[in-house]
Amino acid sequence: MTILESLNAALLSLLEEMPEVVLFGEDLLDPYGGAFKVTRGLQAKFPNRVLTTPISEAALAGLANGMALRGLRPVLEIMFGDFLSLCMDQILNHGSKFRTMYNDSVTVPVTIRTPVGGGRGYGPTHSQSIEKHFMGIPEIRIVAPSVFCQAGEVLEQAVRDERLVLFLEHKLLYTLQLFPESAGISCETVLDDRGYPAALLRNYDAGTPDVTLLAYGGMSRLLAPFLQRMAEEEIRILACIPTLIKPLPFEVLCRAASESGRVVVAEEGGLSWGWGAEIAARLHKTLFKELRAPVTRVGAADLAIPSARALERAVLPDEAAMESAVVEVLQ
Amino acid sequence: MTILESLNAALLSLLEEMPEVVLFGEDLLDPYGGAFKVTRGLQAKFPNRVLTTPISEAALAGLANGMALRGLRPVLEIMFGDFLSLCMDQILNHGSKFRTMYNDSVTVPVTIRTPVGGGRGYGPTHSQSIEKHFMGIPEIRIVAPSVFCQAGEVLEQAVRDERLVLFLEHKLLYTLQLFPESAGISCETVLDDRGYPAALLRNYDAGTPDVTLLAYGGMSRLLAPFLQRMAEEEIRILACIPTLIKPLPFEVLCRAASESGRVVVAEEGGLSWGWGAEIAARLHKTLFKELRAPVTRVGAADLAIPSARALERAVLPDEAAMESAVVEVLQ
Amino acid sequence: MIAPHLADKVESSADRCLVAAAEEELWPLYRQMYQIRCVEESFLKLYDRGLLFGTVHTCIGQEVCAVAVTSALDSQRDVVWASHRGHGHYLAFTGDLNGLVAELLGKSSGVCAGIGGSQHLHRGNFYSNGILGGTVACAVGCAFSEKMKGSNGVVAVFFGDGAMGEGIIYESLNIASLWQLPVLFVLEDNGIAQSTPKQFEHSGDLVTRARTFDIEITRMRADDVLAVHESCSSIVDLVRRSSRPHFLVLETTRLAPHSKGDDTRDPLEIAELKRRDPLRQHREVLHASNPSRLEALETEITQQLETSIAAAMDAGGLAPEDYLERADAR
Amino acid sequence: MIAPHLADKVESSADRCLVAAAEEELWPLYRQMYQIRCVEESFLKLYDRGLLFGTVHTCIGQEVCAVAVTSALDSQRDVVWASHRGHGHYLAFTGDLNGLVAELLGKSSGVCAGIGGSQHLHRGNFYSNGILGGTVACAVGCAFSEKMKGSNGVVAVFFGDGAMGEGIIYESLNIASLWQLPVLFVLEDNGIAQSTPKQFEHSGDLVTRARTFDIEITRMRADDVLAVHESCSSIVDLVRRSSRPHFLVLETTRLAPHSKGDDTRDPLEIAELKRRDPLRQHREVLHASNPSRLEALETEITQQLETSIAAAMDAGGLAPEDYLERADAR
Ligand SMILES: Cc1ncc(C[n+]2csc(CCOP(=O)(O)OP(=O)(O)O)c2C)c(N)n1
Ligand SMILES: Cc1ncc(C[n+]2csc(CCOP(=O)(O)OP(=O)(O)O)c2C)c(N)n1
Ligand SMILES: [Mg+2]
Ligand SMILES: [Mg+2]
Repeated sequence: MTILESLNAALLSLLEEMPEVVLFGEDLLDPYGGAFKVTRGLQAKFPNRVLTTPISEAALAGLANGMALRGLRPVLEIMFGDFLSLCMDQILNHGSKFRTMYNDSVTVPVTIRTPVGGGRGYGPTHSQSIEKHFMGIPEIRIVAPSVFCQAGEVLEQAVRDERLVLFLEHKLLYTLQLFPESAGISCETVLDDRGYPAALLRNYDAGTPDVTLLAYGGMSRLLAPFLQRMAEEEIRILACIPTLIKPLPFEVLCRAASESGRVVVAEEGGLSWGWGAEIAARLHKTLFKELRAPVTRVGAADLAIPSARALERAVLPDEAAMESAVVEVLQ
Repeated sequence: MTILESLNAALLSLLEEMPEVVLFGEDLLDPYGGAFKVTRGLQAKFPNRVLTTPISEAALAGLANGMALRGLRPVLEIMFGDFLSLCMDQILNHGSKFRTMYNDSVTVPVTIRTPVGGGRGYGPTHSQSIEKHFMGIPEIRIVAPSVFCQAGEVLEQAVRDERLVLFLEHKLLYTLQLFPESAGISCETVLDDRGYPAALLRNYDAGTPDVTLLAYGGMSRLLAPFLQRMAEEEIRILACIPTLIKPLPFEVLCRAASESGRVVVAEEGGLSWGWGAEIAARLHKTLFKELRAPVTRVGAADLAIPSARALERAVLPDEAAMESAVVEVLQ
Repeated sequence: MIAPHLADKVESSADRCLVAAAEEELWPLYRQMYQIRCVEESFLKLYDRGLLFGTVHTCIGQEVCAVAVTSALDSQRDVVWASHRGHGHYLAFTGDLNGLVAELLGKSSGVCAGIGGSQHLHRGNFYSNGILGGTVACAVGCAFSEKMKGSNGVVAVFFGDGAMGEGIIYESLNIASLWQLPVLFVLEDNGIAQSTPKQFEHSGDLVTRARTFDIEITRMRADDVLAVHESCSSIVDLVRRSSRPHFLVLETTRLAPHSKGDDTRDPLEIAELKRRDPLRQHREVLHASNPSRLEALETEITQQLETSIAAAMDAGGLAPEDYLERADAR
Repeated sequence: MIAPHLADKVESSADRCLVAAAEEELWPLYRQMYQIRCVEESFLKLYDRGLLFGTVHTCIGQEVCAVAVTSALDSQRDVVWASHRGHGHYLAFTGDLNGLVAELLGKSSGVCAGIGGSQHLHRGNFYSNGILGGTVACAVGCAFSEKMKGSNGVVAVFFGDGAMGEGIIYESLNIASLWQLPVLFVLEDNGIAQSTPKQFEHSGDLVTRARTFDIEITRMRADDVLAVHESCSSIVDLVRRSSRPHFLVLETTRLAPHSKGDDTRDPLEIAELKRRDPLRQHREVLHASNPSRLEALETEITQQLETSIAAAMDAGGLAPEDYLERADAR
């Protein structure tokens, strides 16, 4: 089953099971079924609860906030993650604030699903991993399926979450299979404090890892082959791939980090003030004595993501970048 | 001279000296002169170049981007920093992108001035230090005057900068004097790579500091008394207060950090994914062996900023929080 | 001008009955207006005395809008989204004097325990937020829910002429009309935004803005609370029955500063505006009809308010630790 | 239908002169339209062959809009903000075939060195970006600059019916009208947004949207490039002289998919639309008048294009290190 099929099936079962679920977004009319086809077939089945909308991202986020306050469980699709910038005010100053500023008298169970990331040559305004600008917002959650989780189940969990959740679907994952075959790699799933799954991959049978690699979302597609290659070079890697990326499932990350004391954080977004910045700050604080090398971050260059294939590749992080970082922390 | 007077004078001289400078924003008509009075008197003097606007923050940022592409040097006032969320798309997907995505064929010399921060009981949507959500944006600069700089000169520098600059004016600084008297504290100014000033305060005469404190903007108002108190307790502190806060003037920060090997970062914004996260990540990377304690961050609780005075005080960082952090890194 | 059916039509005895009935209806509306006025004037005084922290935007002069619209709503099933100038909306819709007073004084007995303050209120079906424009989209979302749940509820959302600068309002108008949602958009047009007269805020005629989205419009001066109340009742009824939005423009007058002491209008102009204060004009009608009843009403309101303020002053705030604890779960 | 002054009015000799003059004007306009069509069809083919990476939105069927509007502009002083569907705008306004072709093929000889790609173009007075709506505010800012500099330049900004869902467009219309800025808003109304028919995008009549901001409106079908060109010339002239915005609605037809292969419209409907393809209709007029001239023109265009593509295919890309270096300075 592909990630896309898994997400589509999850949305269908949510619609079937929870009458308060409403899906809406641009171009959701069947047969089109959304720009990336994640909702295909659903509008035809639930014409009153799956709505195609005008191109009005800000108001759509506001609608979701309002719906959630009054008993629905809206699932909004923003066509490209890049357009979340238009929802910033509704997320920061409305949806994320209501619960706290109304003295915990409401919940805002909104889910905003959106495809993120590069690799398709869509250029500077259609390729970003924009989530880093939202990570610092109190109250919300950011969730990203990887290839090492039941993507659909994670989406159901996000929709059932009482918080506003940004649900990030990396474009390059859609067509990939859940839990790809990966000879020599073990995969274990643990649940974080809030019940979201994190995958622990190991490319070794016994002993302790040399390096801990923390990554999420789209980066997960690179991990199985990367860990295999590292195994060939006799570098034991523990990769920890949470699905809840904000707030940090810190215990899970920290435990994984302690196993090796050498940490690489890999994310597709630009490095500065990204996911890894907060992780590095907290790991150094918590494991000051235990870390045997500085937490080393891998991410995109702090630049617009170019359209041309070679340039885009150069800007976005890849296996080679992860490998350099692994080598670096081992020195 | 107060910070407000200094900023007002700077805007006046910019208008006098640079015909391409245009100021605009909500309620800039004299005699009102803007919600915080920073532009008071200017609209009356330059009625064609100081414009009061409709309440349309998104379009205003777009206007600034367009003006800058065509030879003007717009200075936009956003009434409260909290409303920058409405400008997010124009900053992230337009203004910050043009130069890079148009292959360096344009510049976008936009300055967006905005009052930020709490302490006045304005509540969850009018008190934020919202800048952390913008720090990760490539290409832009974020500049914040402190009480230890010529605020007006820094504003002029920002307006003359070829980049899009977010210029953060902490509300509590407006009425304060530039370079407050502070017996026993020395203040030295250094320039970072990009020419923005950073102040170095020391509460000791000779020897090396025990702790390095990094802070910017509104936090600066607390520093002179705090350093004096620390001196009484015989804790030598070097405080480094840059005005360019993004991109990090890393050399300046790093040099200050090396002097003590014990670093506290204090910011008013919420801790997670804030200014200090990136600083901590980079300092640990660069000074892994030299740091004698983990970089310790002080910031707001990750919560909406409440209106009630006692609650607001509890959420925002103060001297006591800085003191605990100093004590912590000394242990 | 004020209540023509009270002042002018006194010829026949049938008319006299109507007048009496109408007057009887005026009492409770005036009561709300008077309460709002007293509460807000106290807030300004408390602020001046340093006892109220933060910000207040009073609706002094505009009370008719809040009272006439909310009195046409059913607080059990209808929803209100107030503007930044929302104390009047809150009092008129929820009747919760103590919760509001304590909220502004930052006490744990405040409707949001002092966290929200003046602009960030929620109780039951009432919501407000301090961001212009954004609330309108939230309100449309609420209306979607009410429609989908089949509650037959109507959502009223208040905003000012200045707020009409925000693009999200146009997005919201379009969607509310396209999806036929039961929203009553209430534009309180006081001709000014903070310090800026309307002619510097808007091109064209604000009133036609909703029409381009195929939304019906009603425009009236909000001087006569009974007349506005009656129109609102039929409009709310229409919105409820048709499940279609309606755009109500209430022309009104802000008599006090935008916030506190920040009025740059000509004092003479303000004085002139105050002479036409609807509250005073309604008061004169009631005073002419039954001065002692009026006095009793007003005494009751002011005493209630004094008690409320005294209680709030004595009350404690939410313990900071209790609030900070909430961050841990984030 | 097409060029009534060409087809119908052939009675008098004066008319005949007019016709000849008009026809002479048609040749260069047709040339541009034909070039745009050929270029975009090649892009689709290159994409299918895996040689073009990323995204393309073609304006196949809508060429009249780009050509008629930009030919009324003065590329020295006027400014164009294109939509996401902007290859036609680019070619017609800048004439830079090689820069566009190389850009889409990701080469350093591309107008933005391959960084921007299809939707993010800039050269001289031409700009585009991939965010719907946001470009309109940028365009208004440009117009402010031109007015302030006294350049007498006009800014034309293109957007679609779907984009009219974005609130920032209403904010921009208001400001352009309030500040009397020389903006020509060009709404290319093809009745569809990606896959969504207009009736699911908009309530009311799109055409009246600008009127509520006191902006003059012209609406016409964009079938006859000469007629539209002439109207545009007078409109641009008016905008330039009056320094006031104008809102031009061009009703047009998208004949190709939104992007590549993602057309869910009924193939029969598309076939029917294609029968009325304005490019073909103009071609027939010219063919009837001078087939050999037409053939020469078309051959020239296709050869130019082939050369351009061949050159771009051979060209190198910007060196990744050169690009990455730019990050250091950030
Ligand atoms: C998005 C946003 N921009 C600006 C403000 C600041 N502000 C608060 S009230 C106000 C004026 C509003 O005028 P209007 O909508 O006419 O309402 P009125 O104050 O007249 O009741 C402004 C500019 C805000 N709260 N939110
Ligand atoms: C802010 C934003 N939202 C959504 C999109 C994705 N998108 C690109 S084109 C398009 C349809 C636009 O329709 P219309 O404006 O009618 O132009 P047309 O494609 O018909 O030329 C959409 C939804 C975008 N680029 N920007
Ligand atoms: Mg107003
Ligand atoms: Mg269209």
